[in-house]
Amino acid sequence: MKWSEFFVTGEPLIYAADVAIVLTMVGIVFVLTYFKKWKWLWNEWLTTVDHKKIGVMYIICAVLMLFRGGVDALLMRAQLTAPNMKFLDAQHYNEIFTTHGTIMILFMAMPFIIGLMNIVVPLQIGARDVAFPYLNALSFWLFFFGALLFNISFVIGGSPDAGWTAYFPLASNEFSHGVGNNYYAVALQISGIGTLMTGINFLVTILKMRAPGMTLMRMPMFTWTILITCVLIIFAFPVLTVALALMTFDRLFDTQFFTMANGGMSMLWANLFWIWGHPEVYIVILPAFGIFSEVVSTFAGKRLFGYKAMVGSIVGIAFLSFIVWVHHFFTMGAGPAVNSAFSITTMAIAIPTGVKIFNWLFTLRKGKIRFTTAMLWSLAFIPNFVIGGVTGVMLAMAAADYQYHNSYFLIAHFHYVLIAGTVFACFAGLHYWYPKMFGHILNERLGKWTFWLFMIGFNICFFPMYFLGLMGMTRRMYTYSEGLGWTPLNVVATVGAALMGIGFIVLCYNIYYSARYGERDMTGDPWNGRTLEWATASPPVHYNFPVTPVVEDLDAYWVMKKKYGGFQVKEEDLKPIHMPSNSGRPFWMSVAFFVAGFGLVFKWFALAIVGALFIVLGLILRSFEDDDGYYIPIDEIKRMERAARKGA
Amino acid sequence: MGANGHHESFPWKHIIGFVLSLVLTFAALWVALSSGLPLKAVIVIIVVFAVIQASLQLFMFMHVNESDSGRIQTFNMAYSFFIAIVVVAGSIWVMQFVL
Amino acid sequence: MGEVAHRYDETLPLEYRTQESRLNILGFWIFLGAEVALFATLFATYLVLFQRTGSGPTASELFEVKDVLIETLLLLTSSFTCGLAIFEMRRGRLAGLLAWLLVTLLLGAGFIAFEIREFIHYVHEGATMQTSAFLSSFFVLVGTHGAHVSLGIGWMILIIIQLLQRGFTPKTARKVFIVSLYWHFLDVVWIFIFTLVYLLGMVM
Amino acid sequence: MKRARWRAVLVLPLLFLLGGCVERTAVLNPQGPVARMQYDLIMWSVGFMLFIIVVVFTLFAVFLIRYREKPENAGYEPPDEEGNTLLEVVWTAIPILIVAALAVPTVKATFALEKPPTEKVEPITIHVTAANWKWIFSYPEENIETVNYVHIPAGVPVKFKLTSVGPMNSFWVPELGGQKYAMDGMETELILQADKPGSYMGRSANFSGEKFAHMEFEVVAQTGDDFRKWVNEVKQTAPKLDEKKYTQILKPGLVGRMTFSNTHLEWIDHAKQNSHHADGKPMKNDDQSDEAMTNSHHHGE
Repeated sequence: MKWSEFFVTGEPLIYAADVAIVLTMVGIVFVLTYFKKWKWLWNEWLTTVDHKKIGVMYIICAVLMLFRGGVDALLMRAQLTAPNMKFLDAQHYNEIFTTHGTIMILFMAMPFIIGLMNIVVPLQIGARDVAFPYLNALSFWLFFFGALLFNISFVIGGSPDAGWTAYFPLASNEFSHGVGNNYYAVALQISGIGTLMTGINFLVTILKMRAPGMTLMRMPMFTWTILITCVLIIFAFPVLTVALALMTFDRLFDTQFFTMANGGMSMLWANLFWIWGHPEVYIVILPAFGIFSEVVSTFAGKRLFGYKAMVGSIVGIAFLSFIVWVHHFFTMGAGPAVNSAFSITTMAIAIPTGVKIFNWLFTLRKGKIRFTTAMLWSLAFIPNFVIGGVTGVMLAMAAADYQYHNSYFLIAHFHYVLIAGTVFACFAGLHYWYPKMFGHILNERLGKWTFWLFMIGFNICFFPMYFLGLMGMTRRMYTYSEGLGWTPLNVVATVGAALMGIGFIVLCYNIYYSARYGERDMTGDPWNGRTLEWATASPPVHYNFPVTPVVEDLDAYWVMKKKYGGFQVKEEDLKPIHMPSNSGRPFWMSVAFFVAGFGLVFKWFALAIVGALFIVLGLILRSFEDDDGYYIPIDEIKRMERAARKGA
Repeated sequence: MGANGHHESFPWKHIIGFVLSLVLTFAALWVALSSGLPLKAVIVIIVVFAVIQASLQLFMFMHVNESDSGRIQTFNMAYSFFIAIVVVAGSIWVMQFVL
Repeated sequence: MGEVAHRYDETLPLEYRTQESRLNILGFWIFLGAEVALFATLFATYLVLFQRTGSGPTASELFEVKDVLIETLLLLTSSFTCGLAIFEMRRGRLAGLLAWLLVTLLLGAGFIAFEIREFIHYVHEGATMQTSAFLSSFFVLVGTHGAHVSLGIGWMILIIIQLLQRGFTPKTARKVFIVSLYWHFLDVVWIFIFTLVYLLGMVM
Repeated sequence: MKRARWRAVLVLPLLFLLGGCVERTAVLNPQGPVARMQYDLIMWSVGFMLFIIVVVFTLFAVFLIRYREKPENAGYEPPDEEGNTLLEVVWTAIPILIVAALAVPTVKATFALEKPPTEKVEPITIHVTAANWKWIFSYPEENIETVNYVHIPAGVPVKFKLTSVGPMNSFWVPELGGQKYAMDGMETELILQADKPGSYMGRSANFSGEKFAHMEFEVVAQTGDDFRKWVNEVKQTAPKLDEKKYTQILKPGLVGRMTFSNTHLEWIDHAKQNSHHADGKPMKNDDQSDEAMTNSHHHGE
């Protein structure tokens, strides 16, 4: 391979990005060296097994990826503003929508959700950490290096360009010559393995590590949704693993799974992709439902209406999510019987979802609603998600879907569910749990600016797309001709996208502003919360709770406050606390995965084997490791508790 | 707590499981290659034999239902088999028109 | 639920005594659930593609009863001996445990040897992964199982070394138990490969 | 919040409709029985959906206004209610009824779309081959072939038999009816029919690579007489297509409209390319369903 092929060349945008990347890296290295922070970085972050720190790192990555995916989106909107625009060429546009989709789903929505669940779930169930802290670190670093591998395709080798669904035969060697789709296959594989381990980890954590008294039906709703999400991850991600492996074999070793000759079958890819892909949608939406439940209940000042029905409906949604995948390709001609069956199962999902909507509404009824930023995001979710939901039901009707399929109607629908669902939830959760993560509150005034800009922008951007779809505009068109009547609505959509971009900038400024001037949270409970995460200090000491809390009912902390005036810790109840040791191995093993993956992408098999050997070495070392963690003595706990409550 | 009472002096459970596995394997082989049954019947019978044999492994050798997590483990395996059936049967059904 | 930290329960078998061990064993069971989904996807792929042989050989032209039967018996027996190893462990006999683990290991190695021989044989007949969709899916399904068995062999060797170094501890006992779950599970997968790949391939 | 919602929900579509764009909105402007059946289904669902939106939005607005925190209710303590079984039953049952009301016509329409909309007229068959990035239409009975445009007789059901050389495409003529995929090595069937003569835009709805956005074609519906006239004219005046020319057309890139007085089906049918029974022997499967059997005819090649 020539160097000119190795580095992506030819576009001023790319060169500018190259320069920006190099400058940022130099800047980071300089700052770390100048302030002598390398050791701190290694000891406190890169080797940590603390679920709260891991969660924070997930969220930082997610916000960075939101930026990257958002820039992709703005570039696309700019190109589509007017007919026959020459802002981006076809190839560049194709790469951008591919990376936009992949990044937003897998490297933005997933890590944001996983970050929040890392921070919150052990606190909500009154645990010291997750069941497998070492594995948790490995999960994060695999995700991180998977995402890194995917992102460097932008400057090294070239981005994938076959859509985030990577349908064959378009994604085969024959039609995608470059390494772009190798990146897709390998990077998603690496981060997917991390996600699978997260699923197992949190399932065991929730099932086995709850505080005494916390029966399943006393679990906070967010924890419930994570439990069910873990089940989805555990059974859906192996399907992706296999699909990506088959893709890798087809692209690197010339096998015939999805090829056009020797019996290969491109439809099989679509089938496998969506067996994973549909549960994946629920993997990012169920936790969102959990976040909204927590926020709505807290700021309405009431317990969640119809808790049991809420639990039942998430179980129902999760069950149905595995038997609806064909609705993503009704138009492949599987026949009316198949389409009808999957049409009905898909529509059935609307029933438990409707139950949830009404329970949220009735949680508001008779409440005392405080319009905080977190609450605004959660309230805005309801009407916007309903628009996305009802259009989803329309799409589920197979015969009608033939008219919506792959059109902008579909684009509008899934952005209405994914943005109004997942993204609003991430923002709600971020504002809600921010004091718990960092000990200070995000500025409310700036938060509301972000909310209104983003929410209004979102509607202006995506609502017209329903009509563009009905006018015959299909997704993934890099341009369109004049005289189709699509221009006015496209202009409107671009304006909306710009507003969303401004909203994001305000959010970033808010993070900076609040870190400097934000109100410190001394109580640990700034929102008058209901669940156990508010019973401990903000930010919590690394062992979370000095003694394990005892749960008496749903909304455990609320009950404690009513009955005992708060979470009472008597010094004589303190016992030495067992904690896991930090380890650098998850980090360097993930580096080895990255190296192996990079080797596979470029078919440098020697490099891939070297990486693989280091992975095996890491596993062997882990097997022989005899580290049982350490105990924190009682005096140390007392000292830390005093320091934490002083807000040091 | 089934993990507790394992004090028998002879591994009867294992031997019975092993013998049954061998019987089922040879029976499946015979049904497939020498029974002369119609194809559909052959498929049904050998799949049923396979499922029985898999359950033997799970219960006789792996003690899926033992320990304080026995119910979770059993439910987990049952659900994973459900997913397996959905994936396999679903894929075949969806794509039978091109098979 | 109770205290979460290192709860130690004397009444349980060694591998279940610490809380950490109980979490690990449950976690491994859950992982096996994920493995079921993984193999199910490979089976789905194989069953969709196995009649799409292109210009290559068909299943019935390729498979031979004798080879398959030998592999099956080796793996079945190894699963049995692996069960005996756990039986010995629960009776507190380290020597018995080690002996049966070693037998299991040898049977597993025998299985792998036969499988490699089978694959080489196919390749010599011109039936490679690249020949047809049927063969791609065949090699990847059976190969993934084979890779799992090979990994299991390596893993078991590591555990035998630790048993020799450290003897019975709650940790080594738990590791033996988990590797035994893995090994039995691979036998479960093989039962379905035997049925849905080889038997079905020979009758259709 | 309310402000934004009103703007989004009411103002935009209102502006849009006032702009007189209805006939531009192809899906809502059906020009044949297939599209009309889908249009009716869409409108049927829109009614229910608007009902749901109205109910949810009303409850939402009322609860937000009534139960917001205000200085007067500073001492108000929200009640500790767990839920209400009757309400749960109500909002489970109503969605079930709505889903049922949508499912029945959906299933009916889904089956109906696989058959010609009328039995009185004998349908004509046109083979459609998608290639990077053009559409090739072959008329096996008339023995003519066109590229990037297709003539059909109005009032006659047209069976489009879709396949592809290369990436998947989707064949969509929104004014005449919904789409179906054109895929390599397989054949899908889409039946469309135009009410009256006219010109309708069609395009690929599934991304197929670099110039996919340009994969447009025109469907020209004509009266029976005009159509026959056109066919005869093509037969007499259009050049013959040979393999060399055909290979050239298949090369990735854009081409204009073309017309030929024979079809490429003479030497190749891409739908039957990727066979899995190279020797053409039927499957040994004795429990094949009829459907699978009729579809397996392309196994021999």
